[in-house]
Amino acid sequence: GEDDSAGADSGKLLVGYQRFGGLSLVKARGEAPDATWSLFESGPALTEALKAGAIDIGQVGEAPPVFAAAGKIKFRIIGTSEPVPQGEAVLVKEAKGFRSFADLKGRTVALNKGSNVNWLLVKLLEAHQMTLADINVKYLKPAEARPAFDNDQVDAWIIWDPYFALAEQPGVKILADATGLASNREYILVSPEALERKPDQIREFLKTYRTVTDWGIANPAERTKILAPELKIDEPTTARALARSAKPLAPVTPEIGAELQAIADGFTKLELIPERVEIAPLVDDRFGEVFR
Amino acid sequence: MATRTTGGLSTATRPVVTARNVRRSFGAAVVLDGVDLAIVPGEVVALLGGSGSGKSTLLRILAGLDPEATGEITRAGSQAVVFQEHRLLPWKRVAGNVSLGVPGPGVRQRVAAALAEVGLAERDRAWPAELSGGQAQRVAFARALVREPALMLLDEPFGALDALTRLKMQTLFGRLHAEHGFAALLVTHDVDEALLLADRTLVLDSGRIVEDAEVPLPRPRAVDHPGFGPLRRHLLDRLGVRPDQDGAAGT
Amino acid sequence: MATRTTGGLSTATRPVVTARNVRRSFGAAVVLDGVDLAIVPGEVVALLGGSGSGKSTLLRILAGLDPEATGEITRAGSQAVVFQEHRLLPWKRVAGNVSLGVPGPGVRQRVAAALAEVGLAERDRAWPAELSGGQAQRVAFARALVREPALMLLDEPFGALDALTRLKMQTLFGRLHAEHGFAALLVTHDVDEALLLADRTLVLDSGRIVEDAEVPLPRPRAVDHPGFGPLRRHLLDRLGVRPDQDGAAGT
Amino acid sequence: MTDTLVETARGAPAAAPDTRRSGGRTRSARRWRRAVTPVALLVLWQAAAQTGLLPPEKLPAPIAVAQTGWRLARDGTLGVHLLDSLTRAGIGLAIGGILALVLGATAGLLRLGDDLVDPPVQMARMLPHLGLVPLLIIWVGIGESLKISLVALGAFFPIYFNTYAGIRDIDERLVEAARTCGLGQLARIRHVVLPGALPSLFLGLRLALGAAWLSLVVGEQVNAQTGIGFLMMEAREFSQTDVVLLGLLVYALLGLLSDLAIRFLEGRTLTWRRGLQAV
Amino acid sequence: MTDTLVETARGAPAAAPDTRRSGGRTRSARRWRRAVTPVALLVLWQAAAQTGLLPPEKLPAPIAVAQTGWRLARDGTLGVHLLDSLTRAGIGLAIGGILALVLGATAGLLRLGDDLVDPPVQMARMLPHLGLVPLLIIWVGIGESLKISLVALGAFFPIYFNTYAGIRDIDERLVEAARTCGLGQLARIRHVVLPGALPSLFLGLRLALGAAWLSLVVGEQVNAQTGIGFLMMEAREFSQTDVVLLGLLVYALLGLLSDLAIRFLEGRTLTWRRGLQAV
Ligand SMILES: Nc1ncnc2c1ncn2[C@@H]1O[C@H](COP(=O)(O)OP(=O)(O)OP(=O)(O)O)[C@@H](O)[C@H]1O
Ligand SMILES: Nc1ncnc2c1ncn2[C@@H]1O[C@H](COP(=O)(O)OP(=O)(O)OP(=O)(O)O)[C@@H](O)[C@H]1O
Ligand SMILES: [Mg+2]
Ligand SMILES: [Mg+2]
Repeated sequence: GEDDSAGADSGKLLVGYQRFGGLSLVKARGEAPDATWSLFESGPALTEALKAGAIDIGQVGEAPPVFAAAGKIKFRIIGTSEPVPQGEAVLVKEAKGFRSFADLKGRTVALNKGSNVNWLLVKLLEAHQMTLADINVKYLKPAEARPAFDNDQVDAWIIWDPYFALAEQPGVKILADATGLASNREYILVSPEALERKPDQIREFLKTYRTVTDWGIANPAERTKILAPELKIDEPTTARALARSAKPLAPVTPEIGAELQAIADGFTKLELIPERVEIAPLVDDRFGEVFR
Repeated sequence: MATRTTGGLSTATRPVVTARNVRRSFGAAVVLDGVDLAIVPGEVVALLGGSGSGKSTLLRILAGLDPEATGEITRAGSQAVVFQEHRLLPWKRVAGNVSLGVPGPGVRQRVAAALAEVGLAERDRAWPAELSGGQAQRVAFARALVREPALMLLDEPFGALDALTRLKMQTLFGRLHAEHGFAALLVTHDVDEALLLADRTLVLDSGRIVEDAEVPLPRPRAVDHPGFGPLRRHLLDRLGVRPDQDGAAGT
Repeated sequence: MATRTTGGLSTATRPVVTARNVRRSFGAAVVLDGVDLAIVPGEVVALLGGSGSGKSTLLRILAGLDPEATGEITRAGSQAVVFQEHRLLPWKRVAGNVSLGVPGPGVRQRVAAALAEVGLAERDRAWPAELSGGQAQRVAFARALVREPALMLLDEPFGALDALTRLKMQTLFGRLHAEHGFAALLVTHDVDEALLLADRTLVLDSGRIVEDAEVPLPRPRAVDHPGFGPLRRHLLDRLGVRPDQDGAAGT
Repeated sequence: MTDTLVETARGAPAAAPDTRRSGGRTRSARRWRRAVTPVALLVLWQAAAQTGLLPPEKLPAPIAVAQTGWRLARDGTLGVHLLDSLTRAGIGLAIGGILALVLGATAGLLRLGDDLVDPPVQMARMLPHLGLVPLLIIWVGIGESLKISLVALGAFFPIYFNTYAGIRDIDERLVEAARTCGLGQLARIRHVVLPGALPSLFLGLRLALGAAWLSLVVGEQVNAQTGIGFLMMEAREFSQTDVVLLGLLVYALLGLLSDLAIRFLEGRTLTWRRGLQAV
Repeated sequence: MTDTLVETARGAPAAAPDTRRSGGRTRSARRWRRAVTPVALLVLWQAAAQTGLLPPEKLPAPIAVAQTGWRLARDGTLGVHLLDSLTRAGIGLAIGGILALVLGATAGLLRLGDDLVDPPVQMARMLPHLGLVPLLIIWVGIGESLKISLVALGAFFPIYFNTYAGIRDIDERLVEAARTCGLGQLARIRHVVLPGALPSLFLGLRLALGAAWLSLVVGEQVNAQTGIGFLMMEAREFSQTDVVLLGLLVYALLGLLSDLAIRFLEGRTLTWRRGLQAV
């Protein structure tokens, strides 16, 4: 990885992003011309590249940092976003007549294992005094869950944006979202090596990121116009998804470390990760002033 | 191998195979150019001809293996073929090759008997790849024998055999023919063999049968019979072997 | 094919191949049980023996193709082999098969000449699968001829040929031998052929050479030479063909 | 058992040109007959879509897919993606194929090569691409080399195994004959081993082509912005079934085209063969 | 050109048992030699890990992987996953294999079958599994049948192509000989076509085994709770590199074992073959 991955030694900042992450807008507007961009289909794929040294910095949802920590990947969390609780939800078909999450007792629920929605499921079950045994969980990736959901092979689907927005077709209703249950933040991860070797580039990049994000929140219509073609999603859907999911950036505080630690502990209890991980040492607030 | 009893020739009956106006060409090369032929039950016909004159081609047509030949072929009764190459299935042992497709009970005994007749009783468990050229040819002959067909189509069945084994096989052929009375078309290069075994000799040349002659010798036959010499000379003549050429070779 | 000029026999020189105490067995079956043999340059040796007596095995050993044989083989000079099966490469046309591995300029002319000598000048573009049995055998013979080796190892090279073609080939062999003076080991089933072409005849039996006799006939030879008859009788005797058996067949 | 074959002699003075002509006729007839099933499948699918048997949200009609294809072809998207995929597949196939040929030949020809090369290959052949991606990222990064490595890996095994088997299947007697013709090791490989193993090599190539594309789809999921695999997987994520189907159709077409190409090559190089004629 | 071969005659009274004994010796020596490369690779890897050349967070040492394997084996996890995967692979392989045999034989034996069956197969052979998953979900759901379908699909193509090619490669002269022996179509297939195509079928099986596992990894990502593929891909998502490697090691072992099994079968059924002896 260190030897031949594009631009490793050219001193360029290697940025990993996901299609619907906040970084997409920076990429789409071409605001960071000195960065080398790499697209990843999921958070775990991105942390894998981080581990291999193929990228310096990247952005993921709230579950991947926990698993990356459990996998002894060396990284630091240097930034996050405001909570996005409306960016994930439980979807059901209207025709089935479910009115509350409790109605899903004994029903099949599709979700992606080990993602933010898995944490949401934990919180939902907790809130309704249910356990995993009360529902029939089908672990499906978004691309597989969609046809399964559309064809009524599952009763409910817990999903995040933009798949969430795409699935909001006539006849589909939101049974619940993460409001009051989970924060569903985005996290900015860097490799310790990059932190040492390219601190100034990272700082510059974060500044750009913040500026662009703030611009996007201030100009939602233009943001939609720029991002829709990049995402290959039609403009109304893009607008709806961005409106609830694109939140300002925020510095990493000890509270945020605690929040992640709670998720990690929850996953440990579910045996999704083999042993307890310590999040606090991974949180690094040295760029906090950029987000304040 | 010893159940049927009809012996000797029985003409007058319906032929076991009739070919009329058979033609075959490969590309521009016409190999058979209107061949007519009939073999009656029990008759042994020797087919002679130069190398590449179409003997094997004709035999394949009579066996019904050449869909591209034109003409009219009528076959009656069962056939067995010994090809010019042995064509043993390499993945079957000798006994398996001989018994291939033989129905009914007692197959094992019959196969063992046929192998014994060709002198290979002990090689029944050998693979074809382990046989010598002559042994493979004898196995192929045994494979035809064990079928007790009405017509045997034999393409140089004894070509790879030494003098002694060849004699034994010729004797065996004569004996079995006397016992079972099958008809046979025997492609051979050996004029003596043709005269020893056949009731009739055909010579194929330029795509046609240019000679069709009875062999007017009494049986049992021997090469030192006085009638043998002229017949041999005539046949060799037909085949293009001229007396002054015969046997002149070397420095 | 006509560059070298040494002709006739030239004994006294170093043998082109020497075999000492050659043994070979397959499993429990001992095929060669101590064979000694030497062929001097220009000498034609005929090897006779029953079917399965080990002739092809010995020839393969002399050609250096059998790593499992024991004994001592010394070879000097180039060799060419004609196997019992033609062994033409099916993916090369006739001309390509003949020219295989022939170095130097003028290969095409030499190949064409060799094909012409075996009577197949026009089949140079044919695939091996399109040849008749005898044609394939002649191509294999041409493949050996074109190499102009010091020693030819021939395993029944004329077995699949009709009388006329066989005669032509024998004459050709005699002529080329006179021209080029190669040595040859000729495996053959035809006693007449052995006596016509060879300087010496060997008979292989039970894994040993049981007969090693000069052919004391003047050249050019012919089968009607008075010395021919007794020699033939003697050889046939050695091969196990008894007079009373000879040529007795049929009903 | 009386079986009678009566053919009215066609009475053509020279049968030769006649035969040849009829051969030509059947060959072109066969070519058309080969189109029957694919066309029938398309027609059935369209009919099912139009009669409402197959609602568009389950499976869009072929015409809809064709329209999507036309749209993407016109704006150049399809061309770009196809070209990138073809480039990756081509390079990966070349690398994996050559490596497989060399190693397969080593293992097939030399006993020592067999003992040293074959066991690790046998170990590696079951390794799933998806599982290897993390390791490959460490070794070759996430750039083009990752995709090419995956294609090379996918193409390697069919060619390796078919090379190996093709060499092992060669008639030893022909090799002997070539040796007595004075051919050295290299010439023997060129004149006997290679042509003898050619049918098997073609089969390997056929399978490798398929494997290359399959691998590419996995590869184009990691940090790719272009490629048919990327196009399709992206469409799959966003449930754009028509684009997914377009991708599948492109693959199907590539399958047919490569089959035609290989058939053509086979026809040119394997004229000498007389296989079992289908009857 | 003077080449001299002098072998001291071993002077054994009966050469036969001697030859056989020496054959036995080389065979067992070869068996050990085949272990050289795999063992060397393992040793190298462990050495690289211990000298720190390969830091554990990038690639855990083989001993660490073995420990993980031992842990998972002891608590039964590995056994359960392996069994489930084997079951799926077995069923899928059986379904796909039989279908491939039947269709491959149809296309290989009958000209009409070739024209009707082969083109759609050629179209389908390039279709990537990952792209087919959404369609398969619609058709067969997200249960076991999905995984089995994917395995069957993966196993289908190598067996189909090798069956087809194996049949086409059979020496027509042997088929003719069998026909003159009075064998009907079926008996001809049994006695000539099947044994003649057997080496090719074995090769197909070899490749199909690999393809089956590859497909299973894709299949076990969709709504699976068990299976080696699931275990490994989940570990990948959760960054448990040791488990990923364990999975790869299991695959490698399966590769070696299945190769041994097929070699054994080949040895038993193909004793008649005299292939090119590796020298
Ligand atoms: N498939 C083919 N394509 C082209 N020509 C062929 C084919 N098969 C045979 N021939 C030609 O047809 C002619 C007759 O062949 P055939 O095998 O019948 O000869 P034959 O009389 O048996 O000769 P031989 O005594 O040498 O075996 C030969 O010239 C041969 O080259
Ligand atoms: N690979 C093998 N395995 C076992 N036995 C074999 C093998 N090859 C040859 N033999 C046996 O060795 C003996 C000698 O065979 P060889 O081919 O040398 O005979 P030959 O004298 O050439 O006979 P022919 O005149 O019939 O060609 C035969 O009995 C044969 O069955
Ligand atoms: Mg012939
Ligand atoms: Mg022999």
